[in-house]
Formats: sequence, C-alpha cells, structure tokens
Amino acid sequence: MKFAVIVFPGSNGDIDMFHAIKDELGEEVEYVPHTADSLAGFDGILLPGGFSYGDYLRTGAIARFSNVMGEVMKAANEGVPVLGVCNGFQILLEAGLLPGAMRRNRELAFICRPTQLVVENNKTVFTSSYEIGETITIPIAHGEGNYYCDEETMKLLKQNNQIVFTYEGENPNGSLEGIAGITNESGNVLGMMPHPERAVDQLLGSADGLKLFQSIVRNWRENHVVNA
Amino acid sequence: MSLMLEPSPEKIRSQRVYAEMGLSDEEFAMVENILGRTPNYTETGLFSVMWSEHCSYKNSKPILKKFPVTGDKVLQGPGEGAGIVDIGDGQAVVFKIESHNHPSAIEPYQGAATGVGGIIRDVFSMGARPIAILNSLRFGELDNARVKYLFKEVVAGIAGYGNCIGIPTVGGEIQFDPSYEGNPLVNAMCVGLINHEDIQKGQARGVGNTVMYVGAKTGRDGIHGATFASEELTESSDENRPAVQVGDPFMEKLLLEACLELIHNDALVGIQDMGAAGLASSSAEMASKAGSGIEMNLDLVPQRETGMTAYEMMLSESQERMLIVVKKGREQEITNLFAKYDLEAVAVGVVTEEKLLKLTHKGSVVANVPVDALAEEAPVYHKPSSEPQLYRDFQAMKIEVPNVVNFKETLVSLLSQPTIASKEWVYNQYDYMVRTSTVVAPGSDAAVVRIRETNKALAMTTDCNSRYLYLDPEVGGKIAVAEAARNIVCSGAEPLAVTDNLNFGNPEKPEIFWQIEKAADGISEACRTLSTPVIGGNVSLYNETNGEAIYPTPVIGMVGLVHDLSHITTQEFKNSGDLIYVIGE
Amino acid sequence: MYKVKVYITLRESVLDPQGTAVKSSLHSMSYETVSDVRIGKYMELTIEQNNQDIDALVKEMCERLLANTVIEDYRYEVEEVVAL
Amino acid sequence: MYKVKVYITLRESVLDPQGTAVKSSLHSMSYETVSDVRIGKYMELTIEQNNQDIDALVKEMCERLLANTVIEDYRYEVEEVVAL
Ligand SMILES: Nc1ncnc2c1ncn2[C@@H]1O[C@H](COP(=O)(O)OP(=O)(O)O)[C@@H](O)[C@H]1O
Repeated sequence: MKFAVIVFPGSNGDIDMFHAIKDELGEEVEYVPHTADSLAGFDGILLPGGFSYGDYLRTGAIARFSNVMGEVMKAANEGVPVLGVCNGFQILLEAGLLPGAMRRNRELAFICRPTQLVVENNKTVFTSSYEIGETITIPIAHGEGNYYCDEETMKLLKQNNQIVFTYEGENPNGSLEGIAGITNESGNVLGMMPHPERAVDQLLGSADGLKLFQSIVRNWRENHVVNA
Repeated sequence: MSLMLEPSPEKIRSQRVYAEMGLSDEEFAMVENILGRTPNYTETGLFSVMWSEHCSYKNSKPILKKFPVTGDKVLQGPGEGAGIVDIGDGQAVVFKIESHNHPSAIEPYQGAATGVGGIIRDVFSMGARPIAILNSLRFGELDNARVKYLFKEVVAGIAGYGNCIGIPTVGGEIQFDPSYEGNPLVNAMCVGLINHEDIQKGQARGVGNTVMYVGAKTGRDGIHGATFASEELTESSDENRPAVQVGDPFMEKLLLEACLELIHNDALVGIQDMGAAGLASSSAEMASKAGSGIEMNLDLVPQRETGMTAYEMMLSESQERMLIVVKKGREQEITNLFAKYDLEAVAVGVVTEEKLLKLTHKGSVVANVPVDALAEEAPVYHKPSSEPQLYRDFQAMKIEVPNVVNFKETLVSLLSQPTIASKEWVYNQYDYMVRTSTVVAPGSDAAVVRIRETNKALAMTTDCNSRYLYLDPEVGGKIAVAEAARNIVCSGAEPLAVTDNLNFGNPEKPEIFWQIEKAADGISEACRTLSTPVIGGNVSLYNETNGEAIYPTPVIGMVGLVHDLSHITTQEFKNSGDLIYVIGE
Repeated sequence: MYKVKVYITLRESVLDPQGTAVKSSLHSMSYETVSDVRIGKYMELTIEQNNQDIDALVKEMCERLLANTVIEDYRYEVEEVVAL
Repeated sequence: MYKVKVYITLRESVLDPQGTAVKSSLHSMSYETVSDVRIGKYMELTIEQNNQDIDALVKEMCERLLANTVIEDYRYEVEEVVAL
C-alpha cells in the first residue's frame, strides 16, 4: 500500500508521519508538496500536523486553498482513505470534508501531553484493529482542538456513528461531547486531534497508534484481494 | 515616513549626538581617527551598534579568554554562529545559547519568541538541522501581578515560536527570586545535527561574488536593539525604545527549510543570520572574517515600509532574515531556490578586495568604513575589579545547619516553592514531542533526543543556581557546570561540551566585574576538569533595574552523547521493593 | 482605492473561550460591571479600484476565506478613498 | 447598559505576519486588487450602568488589559442601550 504525506508550507508533523509509515508500518510512503496536481497512484492520503501557513487567520483556513486540496477532495469522494491529524483535521474541517469547526482550547493555552482515548466506533477502516470501547494512549499537541458543531450536525454525527474517538477522563480542550476524532458520513475520511503517528514506538512512550495505521492497510488489502 | 532630518557630521560632533547612540567621547575620537574625518549619521550608527557590548564583547572579551575552548572533538569553537562537536559516524552536534532579556522585559511574548527565533537561525546558518530547544528563565517572585504576566507571556512566547516552527522544546529551568523582578532573564538554547561536510561559515570570500539578502523584508522595528541591550533598564526605557520586533515563526520555518536545501548547492560561499544589529553586523562580520570588503546598494534591500533611510535599514533588527554570499553568476539559481519556498532572495551587493563596507543609497555613498574597525578591532576594556564587602561577610559567616523538627512539613514547604515545584504547567505548553525523537521528555534530569538511523542519542540540559554564585561566584560557577554534568551523566550520556550565557549586572561597577571574573574562573576550572570545553555562548550585561543588579547568573548549557540507547536512564522510581542508594559524599 | 473594514464575530450560539477568559480577568481586576465580552477579528483591507462590484467582491472574500461561516458572522464597511 | 466596541490594531512599524499571509493567500485565489491587509481584534463589551465615567472606564480597561500598548493601538465607541 502506498501513502502520500501532504506537505503544506508550515507542516511539521510530516516527518513523523513519514517515519511512522516507513519505519514502523513498513509500507511505501512519499512526501507530496502542496503544489502537486495529482494524487494518482496513492492508496492512502495523510494530512499531517503542524502550523500550515503559521495558523494565521484560522487554523487550516489558508491551506485549504492549496492546489493539492482539489485532488484530496477528489480522492475523498472516490473513497480513498484520508486521515487528517491535528492541523490535518483542521484543514479537513475548513475544506468542508468533515462537518463542524475548531475553536481555541478552553484554557486558551497550547497543550502537549499524552491522553487516553476511547474507541467509540471500530467499524471504520481506521479503527477495525481496535476493540470497541478500548482505551488507548495517544498524545495531543495543539492550541485549537476545541471541536464545535451545531445541534443538528451533532445529531447526525451520532446517528451515523461518525464519532470515532473521545477523550477519557478530563476533556483537555473543551470539545463538544469530548470529541477527539470524527469521520465523514461514508467513513473514509477521519480527522483527529491526537497524534497516532507519535504513538508507534514504545521507546517514546506508547505504540497504541500503530493499530490505526495497521487497520488502514488491512482493510485496503482485504478490498484488493476481493477485487482482484 | 520619517521626516526627521539627519544631523550633519559637524552637529554629530558638536552636539554629541553619538552619545545618545551609546558611544563615549573617547570612542568617537577613535572613530574620527580611523576614518580621518568626522563620521556622518549612518556611519556613527554603524560604529555605535558594532561597538556596543552586545556585538563587540568589549567588556567581556578578557573574561572569555579564560575559558578552555579546544578539545579532540571540537570542530568549531567560539566565533561562528554556534559551536560544533564531533559525535562520530561523520555527524556532529551544533549548539548555542543566547539571551533575550531586555526585549522580554518590555514585550514578554514577542521578546521570548524572537529570542527563540534568533538562536534557531544561529544553528541552521551553520548548516545544521535544529532538533531541540531548551531555555533558562528567571523571574521575580510570583506574588506580583507584573511578574505573573511576564512569566505567563514568556512561556507562551517560547511555546508559540517553537511549536509553530516544529522544533521540540525539550527542557529548561526556571528560578524565581526578587533580584529578577524588574529584569527577567530569558535565555534560549538550540541544538542541531549536522554532517561534517555540510558545515558552513559566515564569510564573504571571493572578490566579485554576490551578496544576497534572503527572508523577511526590513522594517523600522528593533532599530538600535543591540545598543538597548547594552544599557540598564530605567524608568525612561519605555520612551526611547524602538518599535518592538514581532516574530514570524512561519516565515522562519520556510527560511530554515530553504537554507538547509541551499547548503547542498555549491554556489553558496557563506551564510550568516541577521541577528543583533542586523544588516550592519552581518555584512561587516562576514567581510572582516574573510579579509575582504562588501559594497551594497541599499536601494535593493527589500523594504516593508516606505521612506526608510540608510541608517534605519542598517540598524533594523527585523526578524527572519539572512545574508548570504554566492558565486558570481549563480544568483538566479539561488533566487529560484528561495522562490520555491515563497521567499525573496535579492542580490544587494558584491564582495570587494578593499576591506571596506561601502554603502550606497539613492545614488550617493552613505557610508564608507573599514570592516575590521567595525568588527574585530572594536575597543576592548579591562574594567577594574574589586572584591565586594558582601563576599567577605559571607565568607566570615559560620556555617549553620538548620535544625529540622518536622521533616514532612519542611519537605512540603520546600516542594511548594515555585522554584522547586513541578514545572508541568510550563512544559505542557511546549510541543516537546514533535519530530518523534524525544526519548526522555521534560520532567526528568537532562532531556534525551535520539538520533535516527543510529543507536545513539543526545542528552541536553541547562543549569545554574545563581544563589550559590551570589554567595561565592567562583564556587557557584563550578557548581553550575557540575550540576549540568550530573544531569547529563544521570541520563546515561557522556558530557561533550558547554555553551554558556553570562547574565550579570553592570560591568562598569568593580564589584560586578569581580563577580564575572570569578564566575568565569570557576566555570573554566570545572570545564577543564570535566573535559567539557566551552564551544560558544553569549554575554548579557547591564541586567539591572534602577541600579540594582540581578544575581550573577551564568547559565550553563551542556550536551552529552548517549553511546547506546540502552544506556538511557530516567529519574523516577521504577518498582516497589527496589533498593535506594545514595552515592557521593 | 477602497478601504474596507471587515468585522468578524463568533455566532451567538457559539461559546467564546477567549471572551469568557477576558471577562473573568476583568472581573478579577474588579471591573465588575462588565457583563459580557465577545472577541472577534477586525481587518482593514486596501483594494485597488478596477471596475469590479466591490460589494460582491468583499462578500465573496469573506465567505470563501476571511470568515468561517460555520461558526462566524461577518459584516463590512466600504469607504472609497481618493488616492493623492 | 452600554454596548462598547473596541478596535485593536497593530502599531504602524510593527510587523503583521497574519495580514501578510492573508494578503498572499487572497492573491493566490486571484483577488489581486487587494494591496494591503492588516489584522486586528474587535471586541464587544456589555457594561452595566453604574454612575461611572464610561469613557474613563473603557480607556483604563484598554490600557490595562484589552490592548498591549507596546505594540498595539486601540480605539472604541460607546453606545448607550436602554434595557428592555
Ligand atoms: N523553562 C523550562 N522549559 C522546559 N522544561 C523545563 C523548564 N523548566 C523546567 N523544565 C523541565 O522540568 C524538569 C524539572 O526541572 P527543575 O525543576 O529545574 O529540576 P532540576 O532540579 O532537575 O533542574 C526538567 O526536566 C526540566 O527540563
């Protein structure tokens, strides 16, 4: 399986994403610049964390107009798995690939620390290797992860099982219903504030994020064997 | 638009305009002697910033001579942007510490942020990839609203810059004491990794080569910042200060990536960060170090504001800018390289044979001065030193062992001192994990950052207990180095080398100068004993408010090499039933 | 030339963490009569004249980039300035 | 009751990285007639009537907390609202 890591000006989680895929997952991966015209040949698309365009104006607001985003939207509509982590999640929201918006953290400060997440839905291509209700340790590092959507949208998120991860215990940033990650309606686009790519090696504290990437690969393989 | 008319050379002399810029009468006479004429306004400005303590180390040079600066593994000692130490396998570690004390006292968020930005540029201008940031902070007691504000904003500024640029802030230290109330200390250290063949120098070699300006545009911010850093803070500091510089970490991230691509291009001859005294110091130093001159046309300098004068452009300290020298004829290639990162790279001058800094603006020559006079040949002073009475009093005191009755109470009251208490509130605001190599995060002794594709890691720490130095600067200096070394060793690493930041009061006071001398003696002896040479550092003097000096605070930054990841040890108790030993005297 | 002022505010139904924090700081500084604080953005744009429909233009820029209409409202004022 | 609007802008010589980034984004979206963008803050305060000198009060709050006068300028408008 071949992954694309999209690099926006100001991305800084791109390297971490790249190494997680290459070194820990052992799959193919390439950096793709924000100016790229095509994502042909990639089976999974990763929007990394960081501060695209310095987070100026609003997080993700400027990156969402990058040239490559047209291709990301196209791929998302074709069912290619798209994962946005942290700033990647913020970009997906601004692009309208996921519903809702991000506000500044409740305490207004940047927070970097490990958090406990509950796997609320394991029937997605991203989470099928986890148990439902499983608690996993994945770090967060953000200043704006306070997820918001209107009541109507929240109802739909719940109805369609789009809430994938919630924070266990104290909600670190004030997000509605403790939301840490959501998918789109068809389930192939996941946005999450915590960083699974920072939790792939026990040396750095946790390897609980690895299963997320393994899920993507396993689902892709199954599909491809069936279709072949 | 600045409508102020610049005073003529005659007026500069007769009305002692140079004095407002920080030059003494003797120094001004020296300048006239060097030039064989009275300098014009721009030239007076150039000399005043270049001869400020901040740029010239005119008061501290004799002190810095005390430090051991060589060793088998030292690839670059003091003198360039940052020092470099070999770590084997063709790789080396690059690091340096720097202060941004006065800017942080005025505008704590931006002062701290631009301090971080500056030290990162020092490291990547050597050709290294920055891999970690540390800091060392001093504030007054937290029961004061202004101090709380400074503390909160400084931490936010460090976080804001480091998090955005994507370099983990992995460690540091904080001390609270009334002596820092009006003059907080903000020291930032950056550690980078480099392959030996990529090491760059800030030199303008090769007559006819092109001088290029890269990065952010120049504005009127920070004019005379270096001079400001070389004076005490007074009540009136508020009025005559320049427009505060605002950091743009996003711009610096682009600049960082572009420069790390640039070092692999053989058109590059030399590269230097525009830090203190901006264009003035980078051009004069690059020429002086190479034994050449530079001629620049200031009309070509990218400008953010209209109507800027030569004086303003040369003295501006706008952030996120670099000066580079490239082989003649290769300019377009370099412009294209930077354009890929949405950055400007503009040819502004040439390297000349004659060792002069010659500036033209709007068709006329606005400055023509010898580069060595600006850079290497700045005056050096041996200030008088005298042992203070206070020290004799301390020495005469009997050692008193406190009689602790209730150990629990004493322990709890110690642990609730802000200086000793957990700093989690601080480091949870720093992205200490980005780049996924931080093996030991803040909260233990030294931080440990692994080196990918090897089985090695780097341990790093900043330390200084200034109370010890206040009591006895020489012993306190030794203790600071020893503490840093212990932190490194406790993490499983072998200490390699030291960078230091000498934060002291006004060196013109003999008692303060004595503190600096003694502290340097102590640091030097400890560094010799531990074989950890000083490969670079920074000096911040005049840390006084209304005549009161801070405690002597020579912050030690130390880096060590973990030879094998399995050697890494952390601070916390591991299992119940494990035995506890006390080692040492 | 136009000088355009754009005001961006959080929608009423959206909780404003920054406003809440500023309000409680003001209270602790004993400005207790302050009963509400909402924090938004204020932008000044300079736009060259070019036969465009300036209203339509500003509106489009607001909708597409300057505001996130999921959580924000915007309004603007256009002023024509005669260049000197 | 008063409705107070506070406008906070960066001082003239102070760099506005945010405005610069927004301007170049607008350009790349082909709004090329936008020649300058400066970004500041806009605040709406609701203040209860209390015999205070409202002007002096707002000014003090701006100086002490709402604006950072080292790098920012501020101005404000006060409107008296009759509570319903
Ligand atoms: N300003 C700071 N920035 C980052 N980390 C810090 C800072 N201050 C303290 N720390 C971290 O907190 C931990 C404890 O610091 P400190 O209380 O100074 O203990 P120590 O006695 O080990 O120096 C260390 O890991 C240190 O790196």
